[in-house]
Order: sequence, then C-alpha cells, then structure tokens
Amino acid sequence: MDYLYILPELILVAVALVLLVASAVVDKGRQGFIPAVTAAGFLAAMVAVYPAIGQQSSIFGRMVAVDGFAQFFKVIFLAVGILVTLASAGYMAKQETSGGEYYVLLMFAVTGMIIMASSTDLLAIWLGLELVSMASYVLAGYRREDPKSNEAAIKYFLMGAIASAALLFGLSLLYGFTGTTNLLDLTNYEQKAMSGSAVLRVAMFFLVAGFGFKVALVPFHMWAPDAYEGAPTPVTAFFSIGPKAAGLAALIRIFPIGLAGLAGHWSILFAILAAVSMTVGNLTALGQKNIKRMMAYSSIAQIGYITIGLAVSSARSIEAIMYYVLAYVFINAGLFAMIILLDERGIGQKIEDYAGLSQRAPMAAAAMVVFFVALIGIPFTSGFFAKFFIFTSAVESGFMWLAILLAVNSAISVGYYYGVVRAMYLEAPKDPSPVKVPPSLGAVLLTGALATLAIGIFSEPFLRLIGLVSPVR
Amino acid sequence: MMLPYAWLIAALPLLAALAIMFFGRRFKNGGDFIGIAAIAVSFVLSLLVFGQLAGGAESYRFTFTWLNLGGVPVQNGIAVDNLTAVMLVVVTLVSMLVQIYSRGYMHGDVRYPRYYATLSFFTFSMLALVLADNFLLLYIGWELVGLSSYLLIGHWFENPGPRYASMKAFITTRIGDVGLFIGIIVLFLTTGAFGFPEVAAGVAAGKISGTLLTVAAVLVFSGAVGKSAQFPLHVWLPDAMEGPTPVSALIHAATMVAAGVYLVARAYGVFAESTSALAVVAWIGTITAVMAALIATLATDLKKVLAYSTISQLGYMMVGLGVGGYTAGVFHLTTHAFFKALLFLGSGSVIHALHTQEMHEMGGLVKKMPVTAWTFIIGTAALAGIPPFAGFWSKDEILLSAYHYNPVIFGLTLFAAFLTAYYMTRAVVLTFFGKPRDHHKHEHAHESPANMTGPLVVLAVLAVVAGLPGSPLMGNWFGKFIHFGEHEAEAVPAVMVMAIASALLGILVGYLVYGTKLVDRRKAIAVTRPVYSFLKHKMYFDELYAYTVIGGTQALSAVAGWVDKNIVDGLVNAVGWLGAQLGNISGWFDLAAVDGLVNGVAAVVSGAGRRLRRWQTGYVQSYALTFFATVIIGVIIYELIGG
Amino acid sequence: MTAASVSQIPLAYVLIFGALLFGLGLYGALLRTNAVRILMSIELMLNAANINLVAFNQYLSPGYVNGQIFSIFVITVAAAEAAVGLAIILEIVRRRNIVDIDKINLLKW
Amino acid sequence: MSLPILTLIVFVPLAGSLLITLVPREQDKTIKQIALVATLISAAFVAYLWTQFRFGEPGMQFTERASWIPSLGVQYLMGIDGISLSLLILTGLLTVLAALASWNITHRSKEYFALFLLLCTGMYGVFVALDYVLFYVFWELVLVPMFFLIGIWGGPRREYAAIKFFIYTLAGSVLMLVGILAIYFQSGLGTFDMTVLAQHKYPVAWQWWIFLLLYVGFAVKVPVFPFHTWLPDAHVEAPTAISVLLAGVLLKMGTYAFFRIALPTLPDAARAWAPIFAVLGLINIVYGALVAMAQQDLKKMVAYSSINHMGYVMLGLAAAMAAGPGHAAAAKLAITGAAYQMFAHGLSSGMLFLLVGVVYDRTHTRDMNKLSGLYLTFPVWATFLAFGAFASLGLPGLSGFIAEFFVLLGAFPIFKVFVILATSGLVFTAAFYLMMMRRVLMGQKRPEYDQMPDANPRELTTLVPLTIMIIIFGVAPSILVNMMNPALVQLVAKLGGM
Repeated sequence: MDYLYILPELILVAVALVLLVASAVVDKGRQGFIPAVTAAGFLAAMVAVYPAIGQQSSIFGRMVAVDGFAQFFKVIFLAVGILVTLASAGYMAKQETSGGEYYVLLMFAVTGMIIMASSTDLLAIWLGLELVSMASYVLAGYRREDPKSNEAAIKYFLMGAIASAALLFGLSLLYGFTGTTNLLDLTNYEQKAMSGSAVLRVAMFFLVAGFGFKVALVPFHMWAPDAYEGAPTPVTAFFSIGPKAAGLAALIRIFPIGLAGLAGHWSILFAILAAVSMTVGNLTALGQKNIKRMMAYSSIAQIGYITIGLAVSSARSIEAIMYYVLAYVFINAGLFAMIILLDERGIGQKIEDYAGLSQRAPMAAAAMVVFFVALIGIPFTSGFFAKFFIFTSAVESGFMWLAILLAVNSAISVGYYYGVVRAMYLEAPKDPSPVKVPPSLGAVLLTGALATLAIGIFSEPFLRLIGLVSPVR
Repeated sequence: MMLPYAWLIAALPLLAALAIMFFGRRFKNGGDFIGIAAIAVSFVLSLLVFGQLAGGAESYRFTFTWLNLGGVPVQNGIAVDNLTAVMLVVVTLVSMLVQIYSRGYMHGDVRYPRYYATLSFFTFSMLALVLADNFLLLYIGWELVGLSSYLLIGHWFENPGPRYASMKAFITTRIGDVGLFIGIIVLFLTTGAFGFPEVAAGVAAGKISGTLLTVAAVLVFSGAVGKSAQFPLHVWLPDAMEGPTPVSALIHAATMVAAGVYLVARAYGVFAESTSALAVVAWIGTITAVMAALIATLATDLKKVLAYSTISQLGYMMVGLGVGGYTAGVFHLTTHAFFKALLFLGSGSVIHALHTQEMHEMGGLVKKMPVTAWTFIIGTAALAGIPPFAGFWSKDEILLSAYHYNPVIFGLTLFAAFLTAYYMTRAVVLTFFGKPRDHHKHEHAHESPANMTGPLVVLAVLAVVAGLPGSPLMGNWFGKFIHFGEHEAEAVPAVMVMAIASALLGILVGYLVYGTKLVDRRKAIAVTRPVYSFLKHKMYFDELYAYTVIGGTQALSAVAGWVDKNIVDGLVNAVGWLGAQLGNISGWFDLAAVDGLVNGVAAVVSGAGRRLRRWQTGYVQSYALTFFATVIIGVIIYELIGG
Repeated sequence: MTAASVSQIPLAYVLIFGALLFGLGLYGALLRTNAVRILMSIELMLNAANINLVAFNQYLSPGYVNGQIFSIFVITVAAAEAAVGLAIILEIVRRRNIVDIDKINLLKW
Repeated sequence: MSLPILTLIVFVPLAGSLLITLVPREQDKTIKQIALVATLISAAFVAYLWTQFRFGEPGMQFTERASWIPSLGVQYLMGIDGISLSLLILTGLLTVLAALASWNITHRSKEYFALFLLLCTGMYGVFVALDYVLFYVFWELVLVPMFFLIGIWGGPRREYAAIKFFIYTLAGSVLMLVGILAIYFQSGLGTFDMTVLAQHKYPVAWQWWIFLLLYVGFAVKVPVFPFHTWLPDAHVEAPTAISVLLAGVLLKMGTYAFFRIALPTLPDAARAWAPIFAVLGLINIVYGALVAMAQQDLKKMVAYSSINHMGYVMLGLAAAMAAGPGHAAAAKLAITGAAYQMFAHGLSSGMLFLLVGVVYDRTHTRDMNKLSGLYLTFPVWATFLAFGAFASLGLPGLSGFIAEFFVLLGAFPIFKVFVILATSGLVFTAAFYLMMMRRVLMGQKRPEYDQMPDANPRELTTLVPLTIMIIIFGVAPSILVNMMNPALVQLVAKLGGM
C-alpha cells in the first residue's frame, strides 16, 4: 500500500490546502490559530512517518524510496518545520502582510524537501527541488513593503531559475547518456563505461553546480548572503537549515550512491569546493556588520565543512554528514531564534545591537554562546563531535590537507563569532532594559540548546541510528 | 648517655623562634627570655655533649632514609663528633651571650620580638648546619643561616643602607652557594651519597679523582668563599655591618661566617685528596688575609675595621686548612669566635654610648667606660696575637703550618699579622685614648648596663684562656681532640719569635702613628696618595662589581624584558602590521584591542576577507556569470588535465 | 511517425541545437538587464533541456516515453516559475518602478 | 569501585554551577556559598581518594570505564596514578582557596561563580581522563569559562588578554587534536584509550612529527618560550582567584600532558627531541628570570617567575627523555623533580598571586614604584609575601627547593652545560625577588596606605594552608614522592631507562 508510506507528504499538503482556504476566508484579525495548526500539521506528519519505520522498499515505480535514510531526513525536516513555525509566529503576526500564506508556503517547501530526500528518481528530485525553490522565492519576498525583501526575492529567483535550468540541462545529458533518470538503475549501470565519457563528466559538472547552488557552495553561493539579509528573518532561519539539509540529502543519494562509478571524478571536485567554501565563507564573514549576512557566510563555511564528507564519501564520512546535519539544524534554529527575537523587538540586526545582551537577556545570551561554541567546534557540544567525525573520516581516508584546513578555518571562525559574544558579554548595553523572551521563541532556544548539548554528549545513540539508516555501507 | 638527644640542641631554639614569633608581642619584654632560656639549655646540653666526647665517648650518628626515588635512596640525619661538639659549644655560647647582651643593646627597638625570633631562628639554622651529617642537610642549614642573616642585616629596613646591604649579602653569598650546589651534585653523582663519611669513603676509594675531584672540591670551596667572605666574594661582609651590632658579633664574626671554614673542615676528606684544591684554599686565604688587613688599616668606621679584620682572620683560617694545618684552622676558628665577638660587642657598647661608628668622633673613652675599654683591649691583644692570649696560640699554629708549607704564604701571613696588630692598635688608640674629638657626644657617653658588660667580661676571660687547650701548656690537647690524621707539625721556635715580633712591631707602629705626634699623617697620605686612595676605596671592588656583574645583569634583564615585549610578542605584531599593509585593511574585523598573534592573523585574514567581499557585487548577473564561468572553465580545465 | 523516419536527422545535430539554444538563453540571461527578458532567456534554457530530453528519448529508448514525460513536467514547472517570477518582478515595479536588474543592488558585500 | 568517585569529583562542581544558574542573581551570598561548598565537596572527595590510594602501584587506580561512542572506540574512561593524584590534590586545594579569594566579587557574581565551577570541572577532568577524546573535551572545556572569567572580570586590558589566551590555546589544542587522531589511526587499534595506545609501537620517523604536533599543543599551555607571551597578559588582567588557578593548575595541564601522553606514547621521538626540549627549558629558566627582573608590575613579575619555574619541569622532563639506560638513576631523580615542581610551583605561585591580589584590593596598584615600606603598613601580609618569595626562589626547607634540587641533580649528568647555565637562574630568581622585597616591603611606609587594613581573616584562611603545605612538602617530600614514584619509575622504564 504505497500511499501509507507517503502519508506525511499527504498530511502536509492537505493541511496546507486547508490553511490556504482558511487564510483566504478568515479575516486577518482572527488568524492566530494558523501557526498552531501548522505546527500540529507538522507534528501529525511526523507521527505519520511511523508506519514506514523499518520498511525497506521502493514505491511508485521505483521513484520513491521507503528507507531509513528517507525517514531520517523526513523527521529532521518536519522538526525544522515545527521549529521555524514556532520561531515565526510572533514575528509574522507583526507583519502587515501577515496571514496564512506564509505557513502554507512553509509547508509546501517542507513537502518539497521531503520529496527531495525520499525520491530515487532524478526527475522527482528535481521536481521536489523546484517545489522548495518556488516556495522559497515567495517567502524571501514575503515582506512586500520592504525593498530589501523584494530584492532578495528577485535575486534568489533569477539565480535559482538559472541554476535549475543548468541542473536540468545536466540531467538531460545524464539521461541521454544512460537512458535512465532513475538512481537505482544508474547504480546498476555499467560504471566503467560511465567514467569514460566526457559528456557524462560535463553532465556531472552541471549537477554539482545545480545542487551546489541549492546548498550554497562557493562559488555557487552568491545568492545566499543577499537572500539571507533581505528575506524576513524567520525565512532566513528556514533557508539556513531547510533547503540545505534537503540539498545534502539529494547529494548523498545522487553522488555516493547513484554516480558511485564517477567517484574518482566528483570526489576531487567536492574536495576543492569544500576547501574554497569554508575558506571564503569564514574570511568573508569576518567583515560583516549585519548578523544575518554574517550567518549566511557562516553557513556557507559550515556547508564547506560538511562537503568534506562528500569528498571523502566513505561509510564513516556519510554518517558524519548525517550527524552534522542533525546537529547543525538545531544549532542554527536556536541561533536564529535569537536573531528573530532581536529583530522582532526592533533592537536590530547589526552586531553592535547585541551589546550587553548578557545583562538584558542572560539565559538567551548564554544559549547563544552555546550555539557559537558549537559552531566553532568546542567540546561538549554537538558541533564539536560533528566536526570531529568529519575530521576523523578525512584523516582516515588520507585527506589530511582538508582536515588541517578544517582546523585552521575553525580557528578563523572564532574571529566573527567572537565579535558577537564580545558584544553580548564585554560591552555595556545601550539600553539596559531587559529583553523579554516570548514563550514560543524561548521554546526554540531551549530546544536548540538542549539538543546541541544532548546530541553532543550522548552522541552514541544518534550515531547508531545513523549507522542503521545510512545508505552507504 | 647524652648524645642521642643532641638534636634537642637545635630544636629548642627553633621552638623558641616560633614561640616568640607568634606570642612574642604578648609579653612585656617581647619574649626575649624565651630565646635566652632556650639557648641557655642548648648551651648546657652542648657542654654535656662536649664533655662526653672529651671523655672519649664514641661519636654519634643517626640517619634515616629521607627519600626513596625509585631505588635511589637519599639518606638524611645528624652526627655528633668532636668537631661538631666544639662548634656546638662555640655557637651556643656566643649566641647565648649575644642574646643577653641584646637585651640592653636592642632595648626599646620597634621590632624587638622579630629581632629575637630571627636570632633564635639563626641559632637553630646554624646548629642544624653543624649537626648535619650530610651535604644536603648542611646545605639546607647553610641557606637558612643566609636567610636569617638577610633578615637581621635588614632589621632596620626603613633606611636605605640595610635595605641594600641585606640584599647584597644574600645574593653575593648565593653566588657562592650555586658553586657549592653544583659541587654537592657532582659529589653525589660520583660517590652516590650525601653523607660526609660516605662521600669521604667514596673519594678515598677513588670513585672520583684527578681534575674532577679538584673541580668538585673547588666548587664546594666556592660556597665557603661566599659565606666566609673570602676574596673575591668578600664585598658583602663590610656592608653587613648595617645590621645591629650584636648581630654583627654573632653572625658576621663568630659563627655564620665561620661556617665556610667549618664546611672546608667538614669536607676535608675531599680536599685532602686533591693537593691543588688545598693550594687554592691556601692562596685564596692568603690573598684575603692580606687584602682585608690592608683595607682595615684605613677604615674609619669602627665596625668596618672589625669587619675587615674578620675577613682577614677568616682568610687565616683558610690558610690554616689549606696548608694542611687542619687543627690550626679549626682552633683559630674557635678562639677567633670568642675574641672577635668580644670586640664587636665592645664596639657595640661604644656605639650604644656615642651613637656613632666613626672613630674620628670618638677618643678618650677609657675613663668614661672602663669595662668596655679594657675588655676591648684584651680582645685586641688576643687578635693581635700577643701571648698568652687566645689568638696567639691559634695564629702561631697556622703560621707554623704555613712555614712548613710554602715560604711566600708564610711571609704574607706574617705580614698580615703585622697589619692586624697595627690596625687594631690604631682602632684602640683612636677610640679609647687621646682627646675626645667630639665633645658633645663625649659628654653623653656612659658605661653600658650590666647585661651588656657582663657578656663582655665573660668573653674577655675566654679571650684569655681559650687558647690554652691548644697550647703546649696543655700539651696541645685540642690537637689531640680534633685532628685529621696529619702529623703534628714540630714546633719551630723561630716562627714563634717572628710571630710575636711582627705583632709587637705592629702595635709599636700603630702607637707611633696614632698615639704620638711623631708622624704627620697628612704628609704620609700625600706621599702614598695612590696607594692610600686605592685602599681607601676598598680596592675598588664594589665599583668593579657594580660595573661588571651587577650592571651586566641589569642590562641583560632590561634587554630580555624589551625583547620579550617587542620581539617575541611583537614579531607576530609585525606580521600583523605587514598583513595590514598588504590587505590595506582599516577596521574590518574590529578586534581593535587584539594584537599579538591574533592581530597578525586577523590583519592578514581580514585583509583577504575584505577583498573577497568585493566579489559580492550585488549585481545578480555577475553572480550568474560566476556560476557559469566556474562550470565551463571547470569543465575545460578538468578535461585538459584529463580527469 | 516512426523512429526510423526521424532518424534522418542525426542525434548530434539535435544536441548541438540544444546546446546552442541553451547558450542563447544563457547569453540573454547574463547580458539583458530587463528582468522580464532575463526571465524569457531562462525559459529558453529550460527548453534547450527539453529538446535534449525528447531527442534522447527518441534515439535511445523509443519504446519508452519517460523523456517526453520529463519534458512535460519541465514545461509545467517552467510555467509555474514564470508565474512566480513575474509576480515578484511586478511587485518590484510597483514599489520602486524598476525593471532593470542592475539597478537592484541594495544588498551587496 | 562501587562509588564512581572520580566522576563525582569532576561533576560536583558542574552540578553546583547548574544550581547557581537557578538562584536569583540578587542572592549573592547564597551563590558564593554554593560555589564554596561545591569546591569543598570535590576537595573532600580528593582527600578521601588520597586515603584510599594504593601507594606503590604504578598502574591506574579507581578506573571508571563506560562505553561512550563505541563506533569510534571512544570511552568514558577515568583513572588516576600518583602523578594525577598529586595534581588532583593541588587542584582540590587551590579551587577551594580560589573560591574564597573570589568572595569580594560583586559584579555579576552569579555568572562568575557559574563559570568558575565550570572551570573546576574542566580542570579536574583533564587530570583524570584516560581517553584521548574525553581528555580533549575537558582540555577545551577549560577554555571557554577561562575566556569569560578573564574577559569580563579582568583588568583594563582584559579583552585583549582573554582573546589572546583563547586564540593561542585553541590553535595549540587543534594541532594537538590532529596529533591525537594521527596516533589513533596509526595504531589501528580503534580505541582512544591512552594506556592501550601507549603500549603500541610506532615508527620512529612518524613519531617525530606527531611529537612535534603534540609538543606545540602542550607547550602553549605550559607555556614554553616562545609560546609564552599570552601568559603575562592573561595573568595581569585576570582577577586574583583566576590567576591563582591559571598559574596553579592550568599551566600544569600542559606539563601533565607530557607525562601522560607525549612521553609514554612516543618515547623514541621523546629521545630525539630531548635536547631541543632542554634548551627551551633552559631558556624558560634563565630568560624568564631575567624578564621578571625587568618588570615594574608586581603581578607581571610573578607571572614571569611562573615561566621560570615551569622551565625546571621542562628541563627535568628533557633529562628523563634523553637519559636512556645509562642514566636511569639520574632520570628518576630528574623526572621526580619535574613532577614535584608541578606541585611545588602550584603552591608557591598560588600563594604569591593571592598575596598580590590582597594588596591590589587595598592599594589599587601593582606598580612596585608606588609601593614601599609595606612591612610597616601590612606587617602580616608582608611576612607572608616574604615567605612566598623565599618559597618561590627555592629556599631549602621549602617545597620549591626539593623540586629544583632534584631536577638539577638528575639533569646534571645528562645536560651538564645546561644545568650549569640553569643554576645562574637560581641567582637571578633570588635577585628579582629580593629586589622586589627591597622596593615593596622595605623602606619608608607611604602615608596614603596608612589607614588601610592588614590581611583579613578570610584572606588569611586562604594563605595559611598554602604556607603550611609549602613547609610540609619542603621538609617531608617523601609524602609526595612515594605517591608519584611507581608511576614515574614506570615512565622512566618506558623511556628506555631500566
């Protein structure tokens, strides 16, 4: 019974459609329930993942996989959905263009992400990607009255469209050469023959570029800073975790599995991209004054670290990537909850606006320190272990230079994270009035912080789970 | 049997020191009696110990394993033999007298309890040093006496004099100690033990010999050079006179400075095996004896005169040991302890009365303070070596040994004897006879109280009789009691005659120059101007050291400090600055406060960072261009390289 | 018509045509400044991909149709994309009365 | 072990820290009491450990083993031998004293003590961890609270000092991590268990490089010239209690790592590196003393004296590393001296920093030119300072002497020239301390400080225990030596001395 396995997707779509109608008919004043319903929807979907647990099959003409990998990412995406919803509620309520569409789009985006992660057919993956993208374009421009938001939207849109065109072109070539778009068939395809063909390598380049765009790898990252800065802050939060995670899921399905035969070719590509991304990301982040923009570069650097795992693409490195994604989602969710808080309270997006926050909102500030510490990769946080596993896999597979570069970059990254911590702790607040943390944001912060510590200190169960669901053995 | 309780002799003063330190203030008179009582008991015990050993008892030793470093045991313990016994008596006796004397001298001092506590602590340290049966414990006591000496010299630390003198004393002696330190290490590593008998046995067994042995011995001796203020490390002792006079008497005349001599005597087993080492000892001693005596002839500060005479006499003892006159050296140590303590306390009494140390402000005190005067004169006679006073016998023995050893040394020591007599006469004349030069001070002068004169008398008596045990009159009993297997040097009457002659001659000259108008001193000075000023400036030792050692070190440290601030830390700064210039950054990555490594990297990095940011033009099409340029160029390059 | 009848045109030609079309679209997307024109150029690029898909399908596995189906999806998506794109552009024109993409660079560095 | 005592020691402070976060910031007193109690409990456990410790056993005791990340062979593995125990004792003592010394912290005291306890957890952890990852985790954990403690409660240039400290040590420890992983993979044993990895034989040439990596990581913490420049700044800016822990415990983490990791795991490389090691140790000794002599700032002088003292540890280690079978006995002496110095320096430097803090609280200056005649102004304090100074310059009968004596004694046959040069350090050390006392304690008292109170009971309670221990461990070193001996002998054996 195939539909049982895509129950989560169905639920999401259903709820989304209902909300769409609701937001149209219910007048603006009375839409307070929508976020709650959205969160409930995500939660329901998460529950609906249950029947598929432990299943190992392929449905819809082998287009969609029912496997642990898919479930793993589904759960993560739905968690992202919930966190973002909670984080958005207060902020969106303040917007003049409030209303349900926002949440509807969010749900569609998440649906798209799920499709990306669970499909085993390039066509389906591409469709999922488009779904995510189009929702994202609109979300980026959601604050219509704000020219920056518009600009973010248009830039993201144009770049996105071009990139997906390129990706599509690559796909077409791939299809042309192998006669299939199905990853399972590709896996079984005569691999020797593959690595011979130049056309195929060209196709591979286009694929890398297309997905590189989605996860914002340098040099395909350039949309990200602008989009991050311009988009409404909750949307930025979503961008910084959702689509990236989905993109990574797809990358794992396509390259280490589908195109394993070409490993010799794309491995080096990813290595270079990883090196460039983390370096450029960190260096550029140093100068930023706007925290959202800084976080954009930070996340570019983070993706750089993760991509090392793709370059290595050993069993351990893939598990490392999955662990990293898991950790990263919670870290960034929490971090952005903080950014949203200040934005929402009208305190600002500039780093100097964070001055003296340790007095104004001690717990929140402390939580933020935890997140930064995690992003730097200092022990007792999931961030440390995430980096540690990547690092280990790299050293193990002889990518010593990447490992060292990773270490160096972590040191550099201290520079800009420190800037914020310094503002929060070592500088006096301009206005000492305490900042009240609304419960929804507080929940996100707390979840983020606890998860960051828990996933770090008790990493074993998660590692075991990942070991079970990892597609690469 | 008394010997097993010898440790009490040292322990009591320690307890006294602690008691005074903590509770001294509670008592009306600062708990001085605690110290005196303790030392008195120690003295009695010492006498008992001495008595037993004199009665032919076996020398006693107690050791225990102090440490066990993975199969490398380190023994520690105490021993009482004849030499120790003598030292115990000397130390406890002088110390007791000085403490009694101090009641009067230090009366009403601001830090009276501190003074007594430290004094007792010194006694403890000195006794520990004497009781030690191994180099380790000896070294510990050695440093602790250094500490107490430092504290006592700096007793009046408000004044610049004591402040610098105390520091000078400690550091100068520590320089010597480093030598001793290494010497001990060498001996331990070769003989595998710290204990004196073991080391001596090891040396005898030839575990260490030849040059290495000489080096080791000389290193050990360098410690003695520091403590006993031998040339070239003598400079601290005269300055040490900044301390209270009783302290000078106890530490810087009778006991601590003699520790050096004691050390050599103790380690004689090591020295005896190396003639060259003994030669070094002898020559250093000789040089010191003469040099100090010469300087003493022109010193105007009464205590400085005595200080230099102490240095010179210590030189004598070294000569004695160096030339093989083991007994002689130790014997002179003993007698000297008494009469030099006497002289210092006498001078203290004078200073107490006149509140000055300048002999030019004294004179004609013999009537005012007879006891002080006559005891002082007795001390002088003893020091000058007039029979039958104590100094004569011991000095005579040293001269005798020197005579058998080497004519030059003999001559020089004889000359030193002459000088000694000369400058002491000078001191006596200037202080007690002639017309008072400072009438105001002379008016207020008065004889000191009993608790000060008492010790003087006691010491005066000792200054007379202490020599007898070592004299033929008592059949050289001392020599039988303390000896190092060396053959009894057969007496040479000529030597004795020459000794007495030189002493008398010295006194005569001294009297003629200072007692009578016979010599016009200004003319004399004018004639001997270069020599005069050379001696007057204490042979320019202080100046020399100030410019070389001290100046050198300070310069070095200044350089090091500068280097650390500007080079080691600044190097990275420089890199940073360079990076800053390269990346022409002006304030991106504003860790303005952060320099050093951080700044260096920061500058380079953020320079790069800024350039990279330029890449983000904001024109979406340039983004797209980058995108495709990368892909296409990537493909081309890849295919060219032939992936 | 049958595969044979089409097979007069060699696959290479079709591919080159597709590549040219893609390049053309790219050219427009990179050099035109008018947002709408860029949008149209992008459509060209997508269609280039479509050409490939269909052609490949025809030549490699005439029996199947998944190439065509793929292209149909692409066309649909393209339409949707165009709609979203135009909406965004329209919004900007309304607010700031600009269509020139290179006048839109508040966000940089 | 029925009772997971090591775990308790390590995590009781953490618990206290969490507890503090629950206390409202107004209840300053409660917060301080919690902090003090937490440190006391840990210290009490350490004391209990001391009573239970089986002397004469070289191996690890009280080991606690639990699988943590089996997929990588990472374990939650704790255990102690004599060396660790000595440092635990030191940590226990100093943390309690530091808690007391922090009593006058009023500004943001809640955060302060929370971080302070977190720091304690890190420090304890480093000394008990037997698993590389666990070790690294604690090692890094120390970094963060330290950064804030200096950065928020420090002196005028606190921020500079804090970030400098942070970057230096972070850079160092990252290299260390690379080294650790290299060992992990080279051995191919699939475990991070230090003791197990120490048993494995590694290719010599390879060892050479890894030793270099580890060396840099540890040397920054020690600190060894030329990685030392963070230390004076950190010390000068840090609040008193933190300086105490910094000098007393944190520096020891670096040297401890040599004892625990570098030497036993890479003995061949150790042999190869020994001469360079010795030279740097020598530089620390002499250069540190000279620079200290040049200082005007009392605290900075003490800081540089730390560099000088750690030099003895390095020299002793170097001797043991170079010794080989020929000089086994000497090696034992040297390494014992080194281990002893870690402890002795912890006591003396801790005491001196406390004292500097006391006077700074009153006079608000540390400039020696502005201080004089303090014997008269603060007699009690001055006496302690003099004592501390003499303890630090290695006066026989006090703990420092034992250490320096055995280091030099043991190192002499192996590095004759170096040792002779190093002895000059003895003179320089004496010189700068005496100069300090001459300027600060002696001389006329200054009227402006006249009305200021002498050391108060709380401050005395922090000083007296140190004084007593300095004397005890100076007179009866066997207490400590017997504790460390078996482990050290084993280590020497590992290094090739039989």
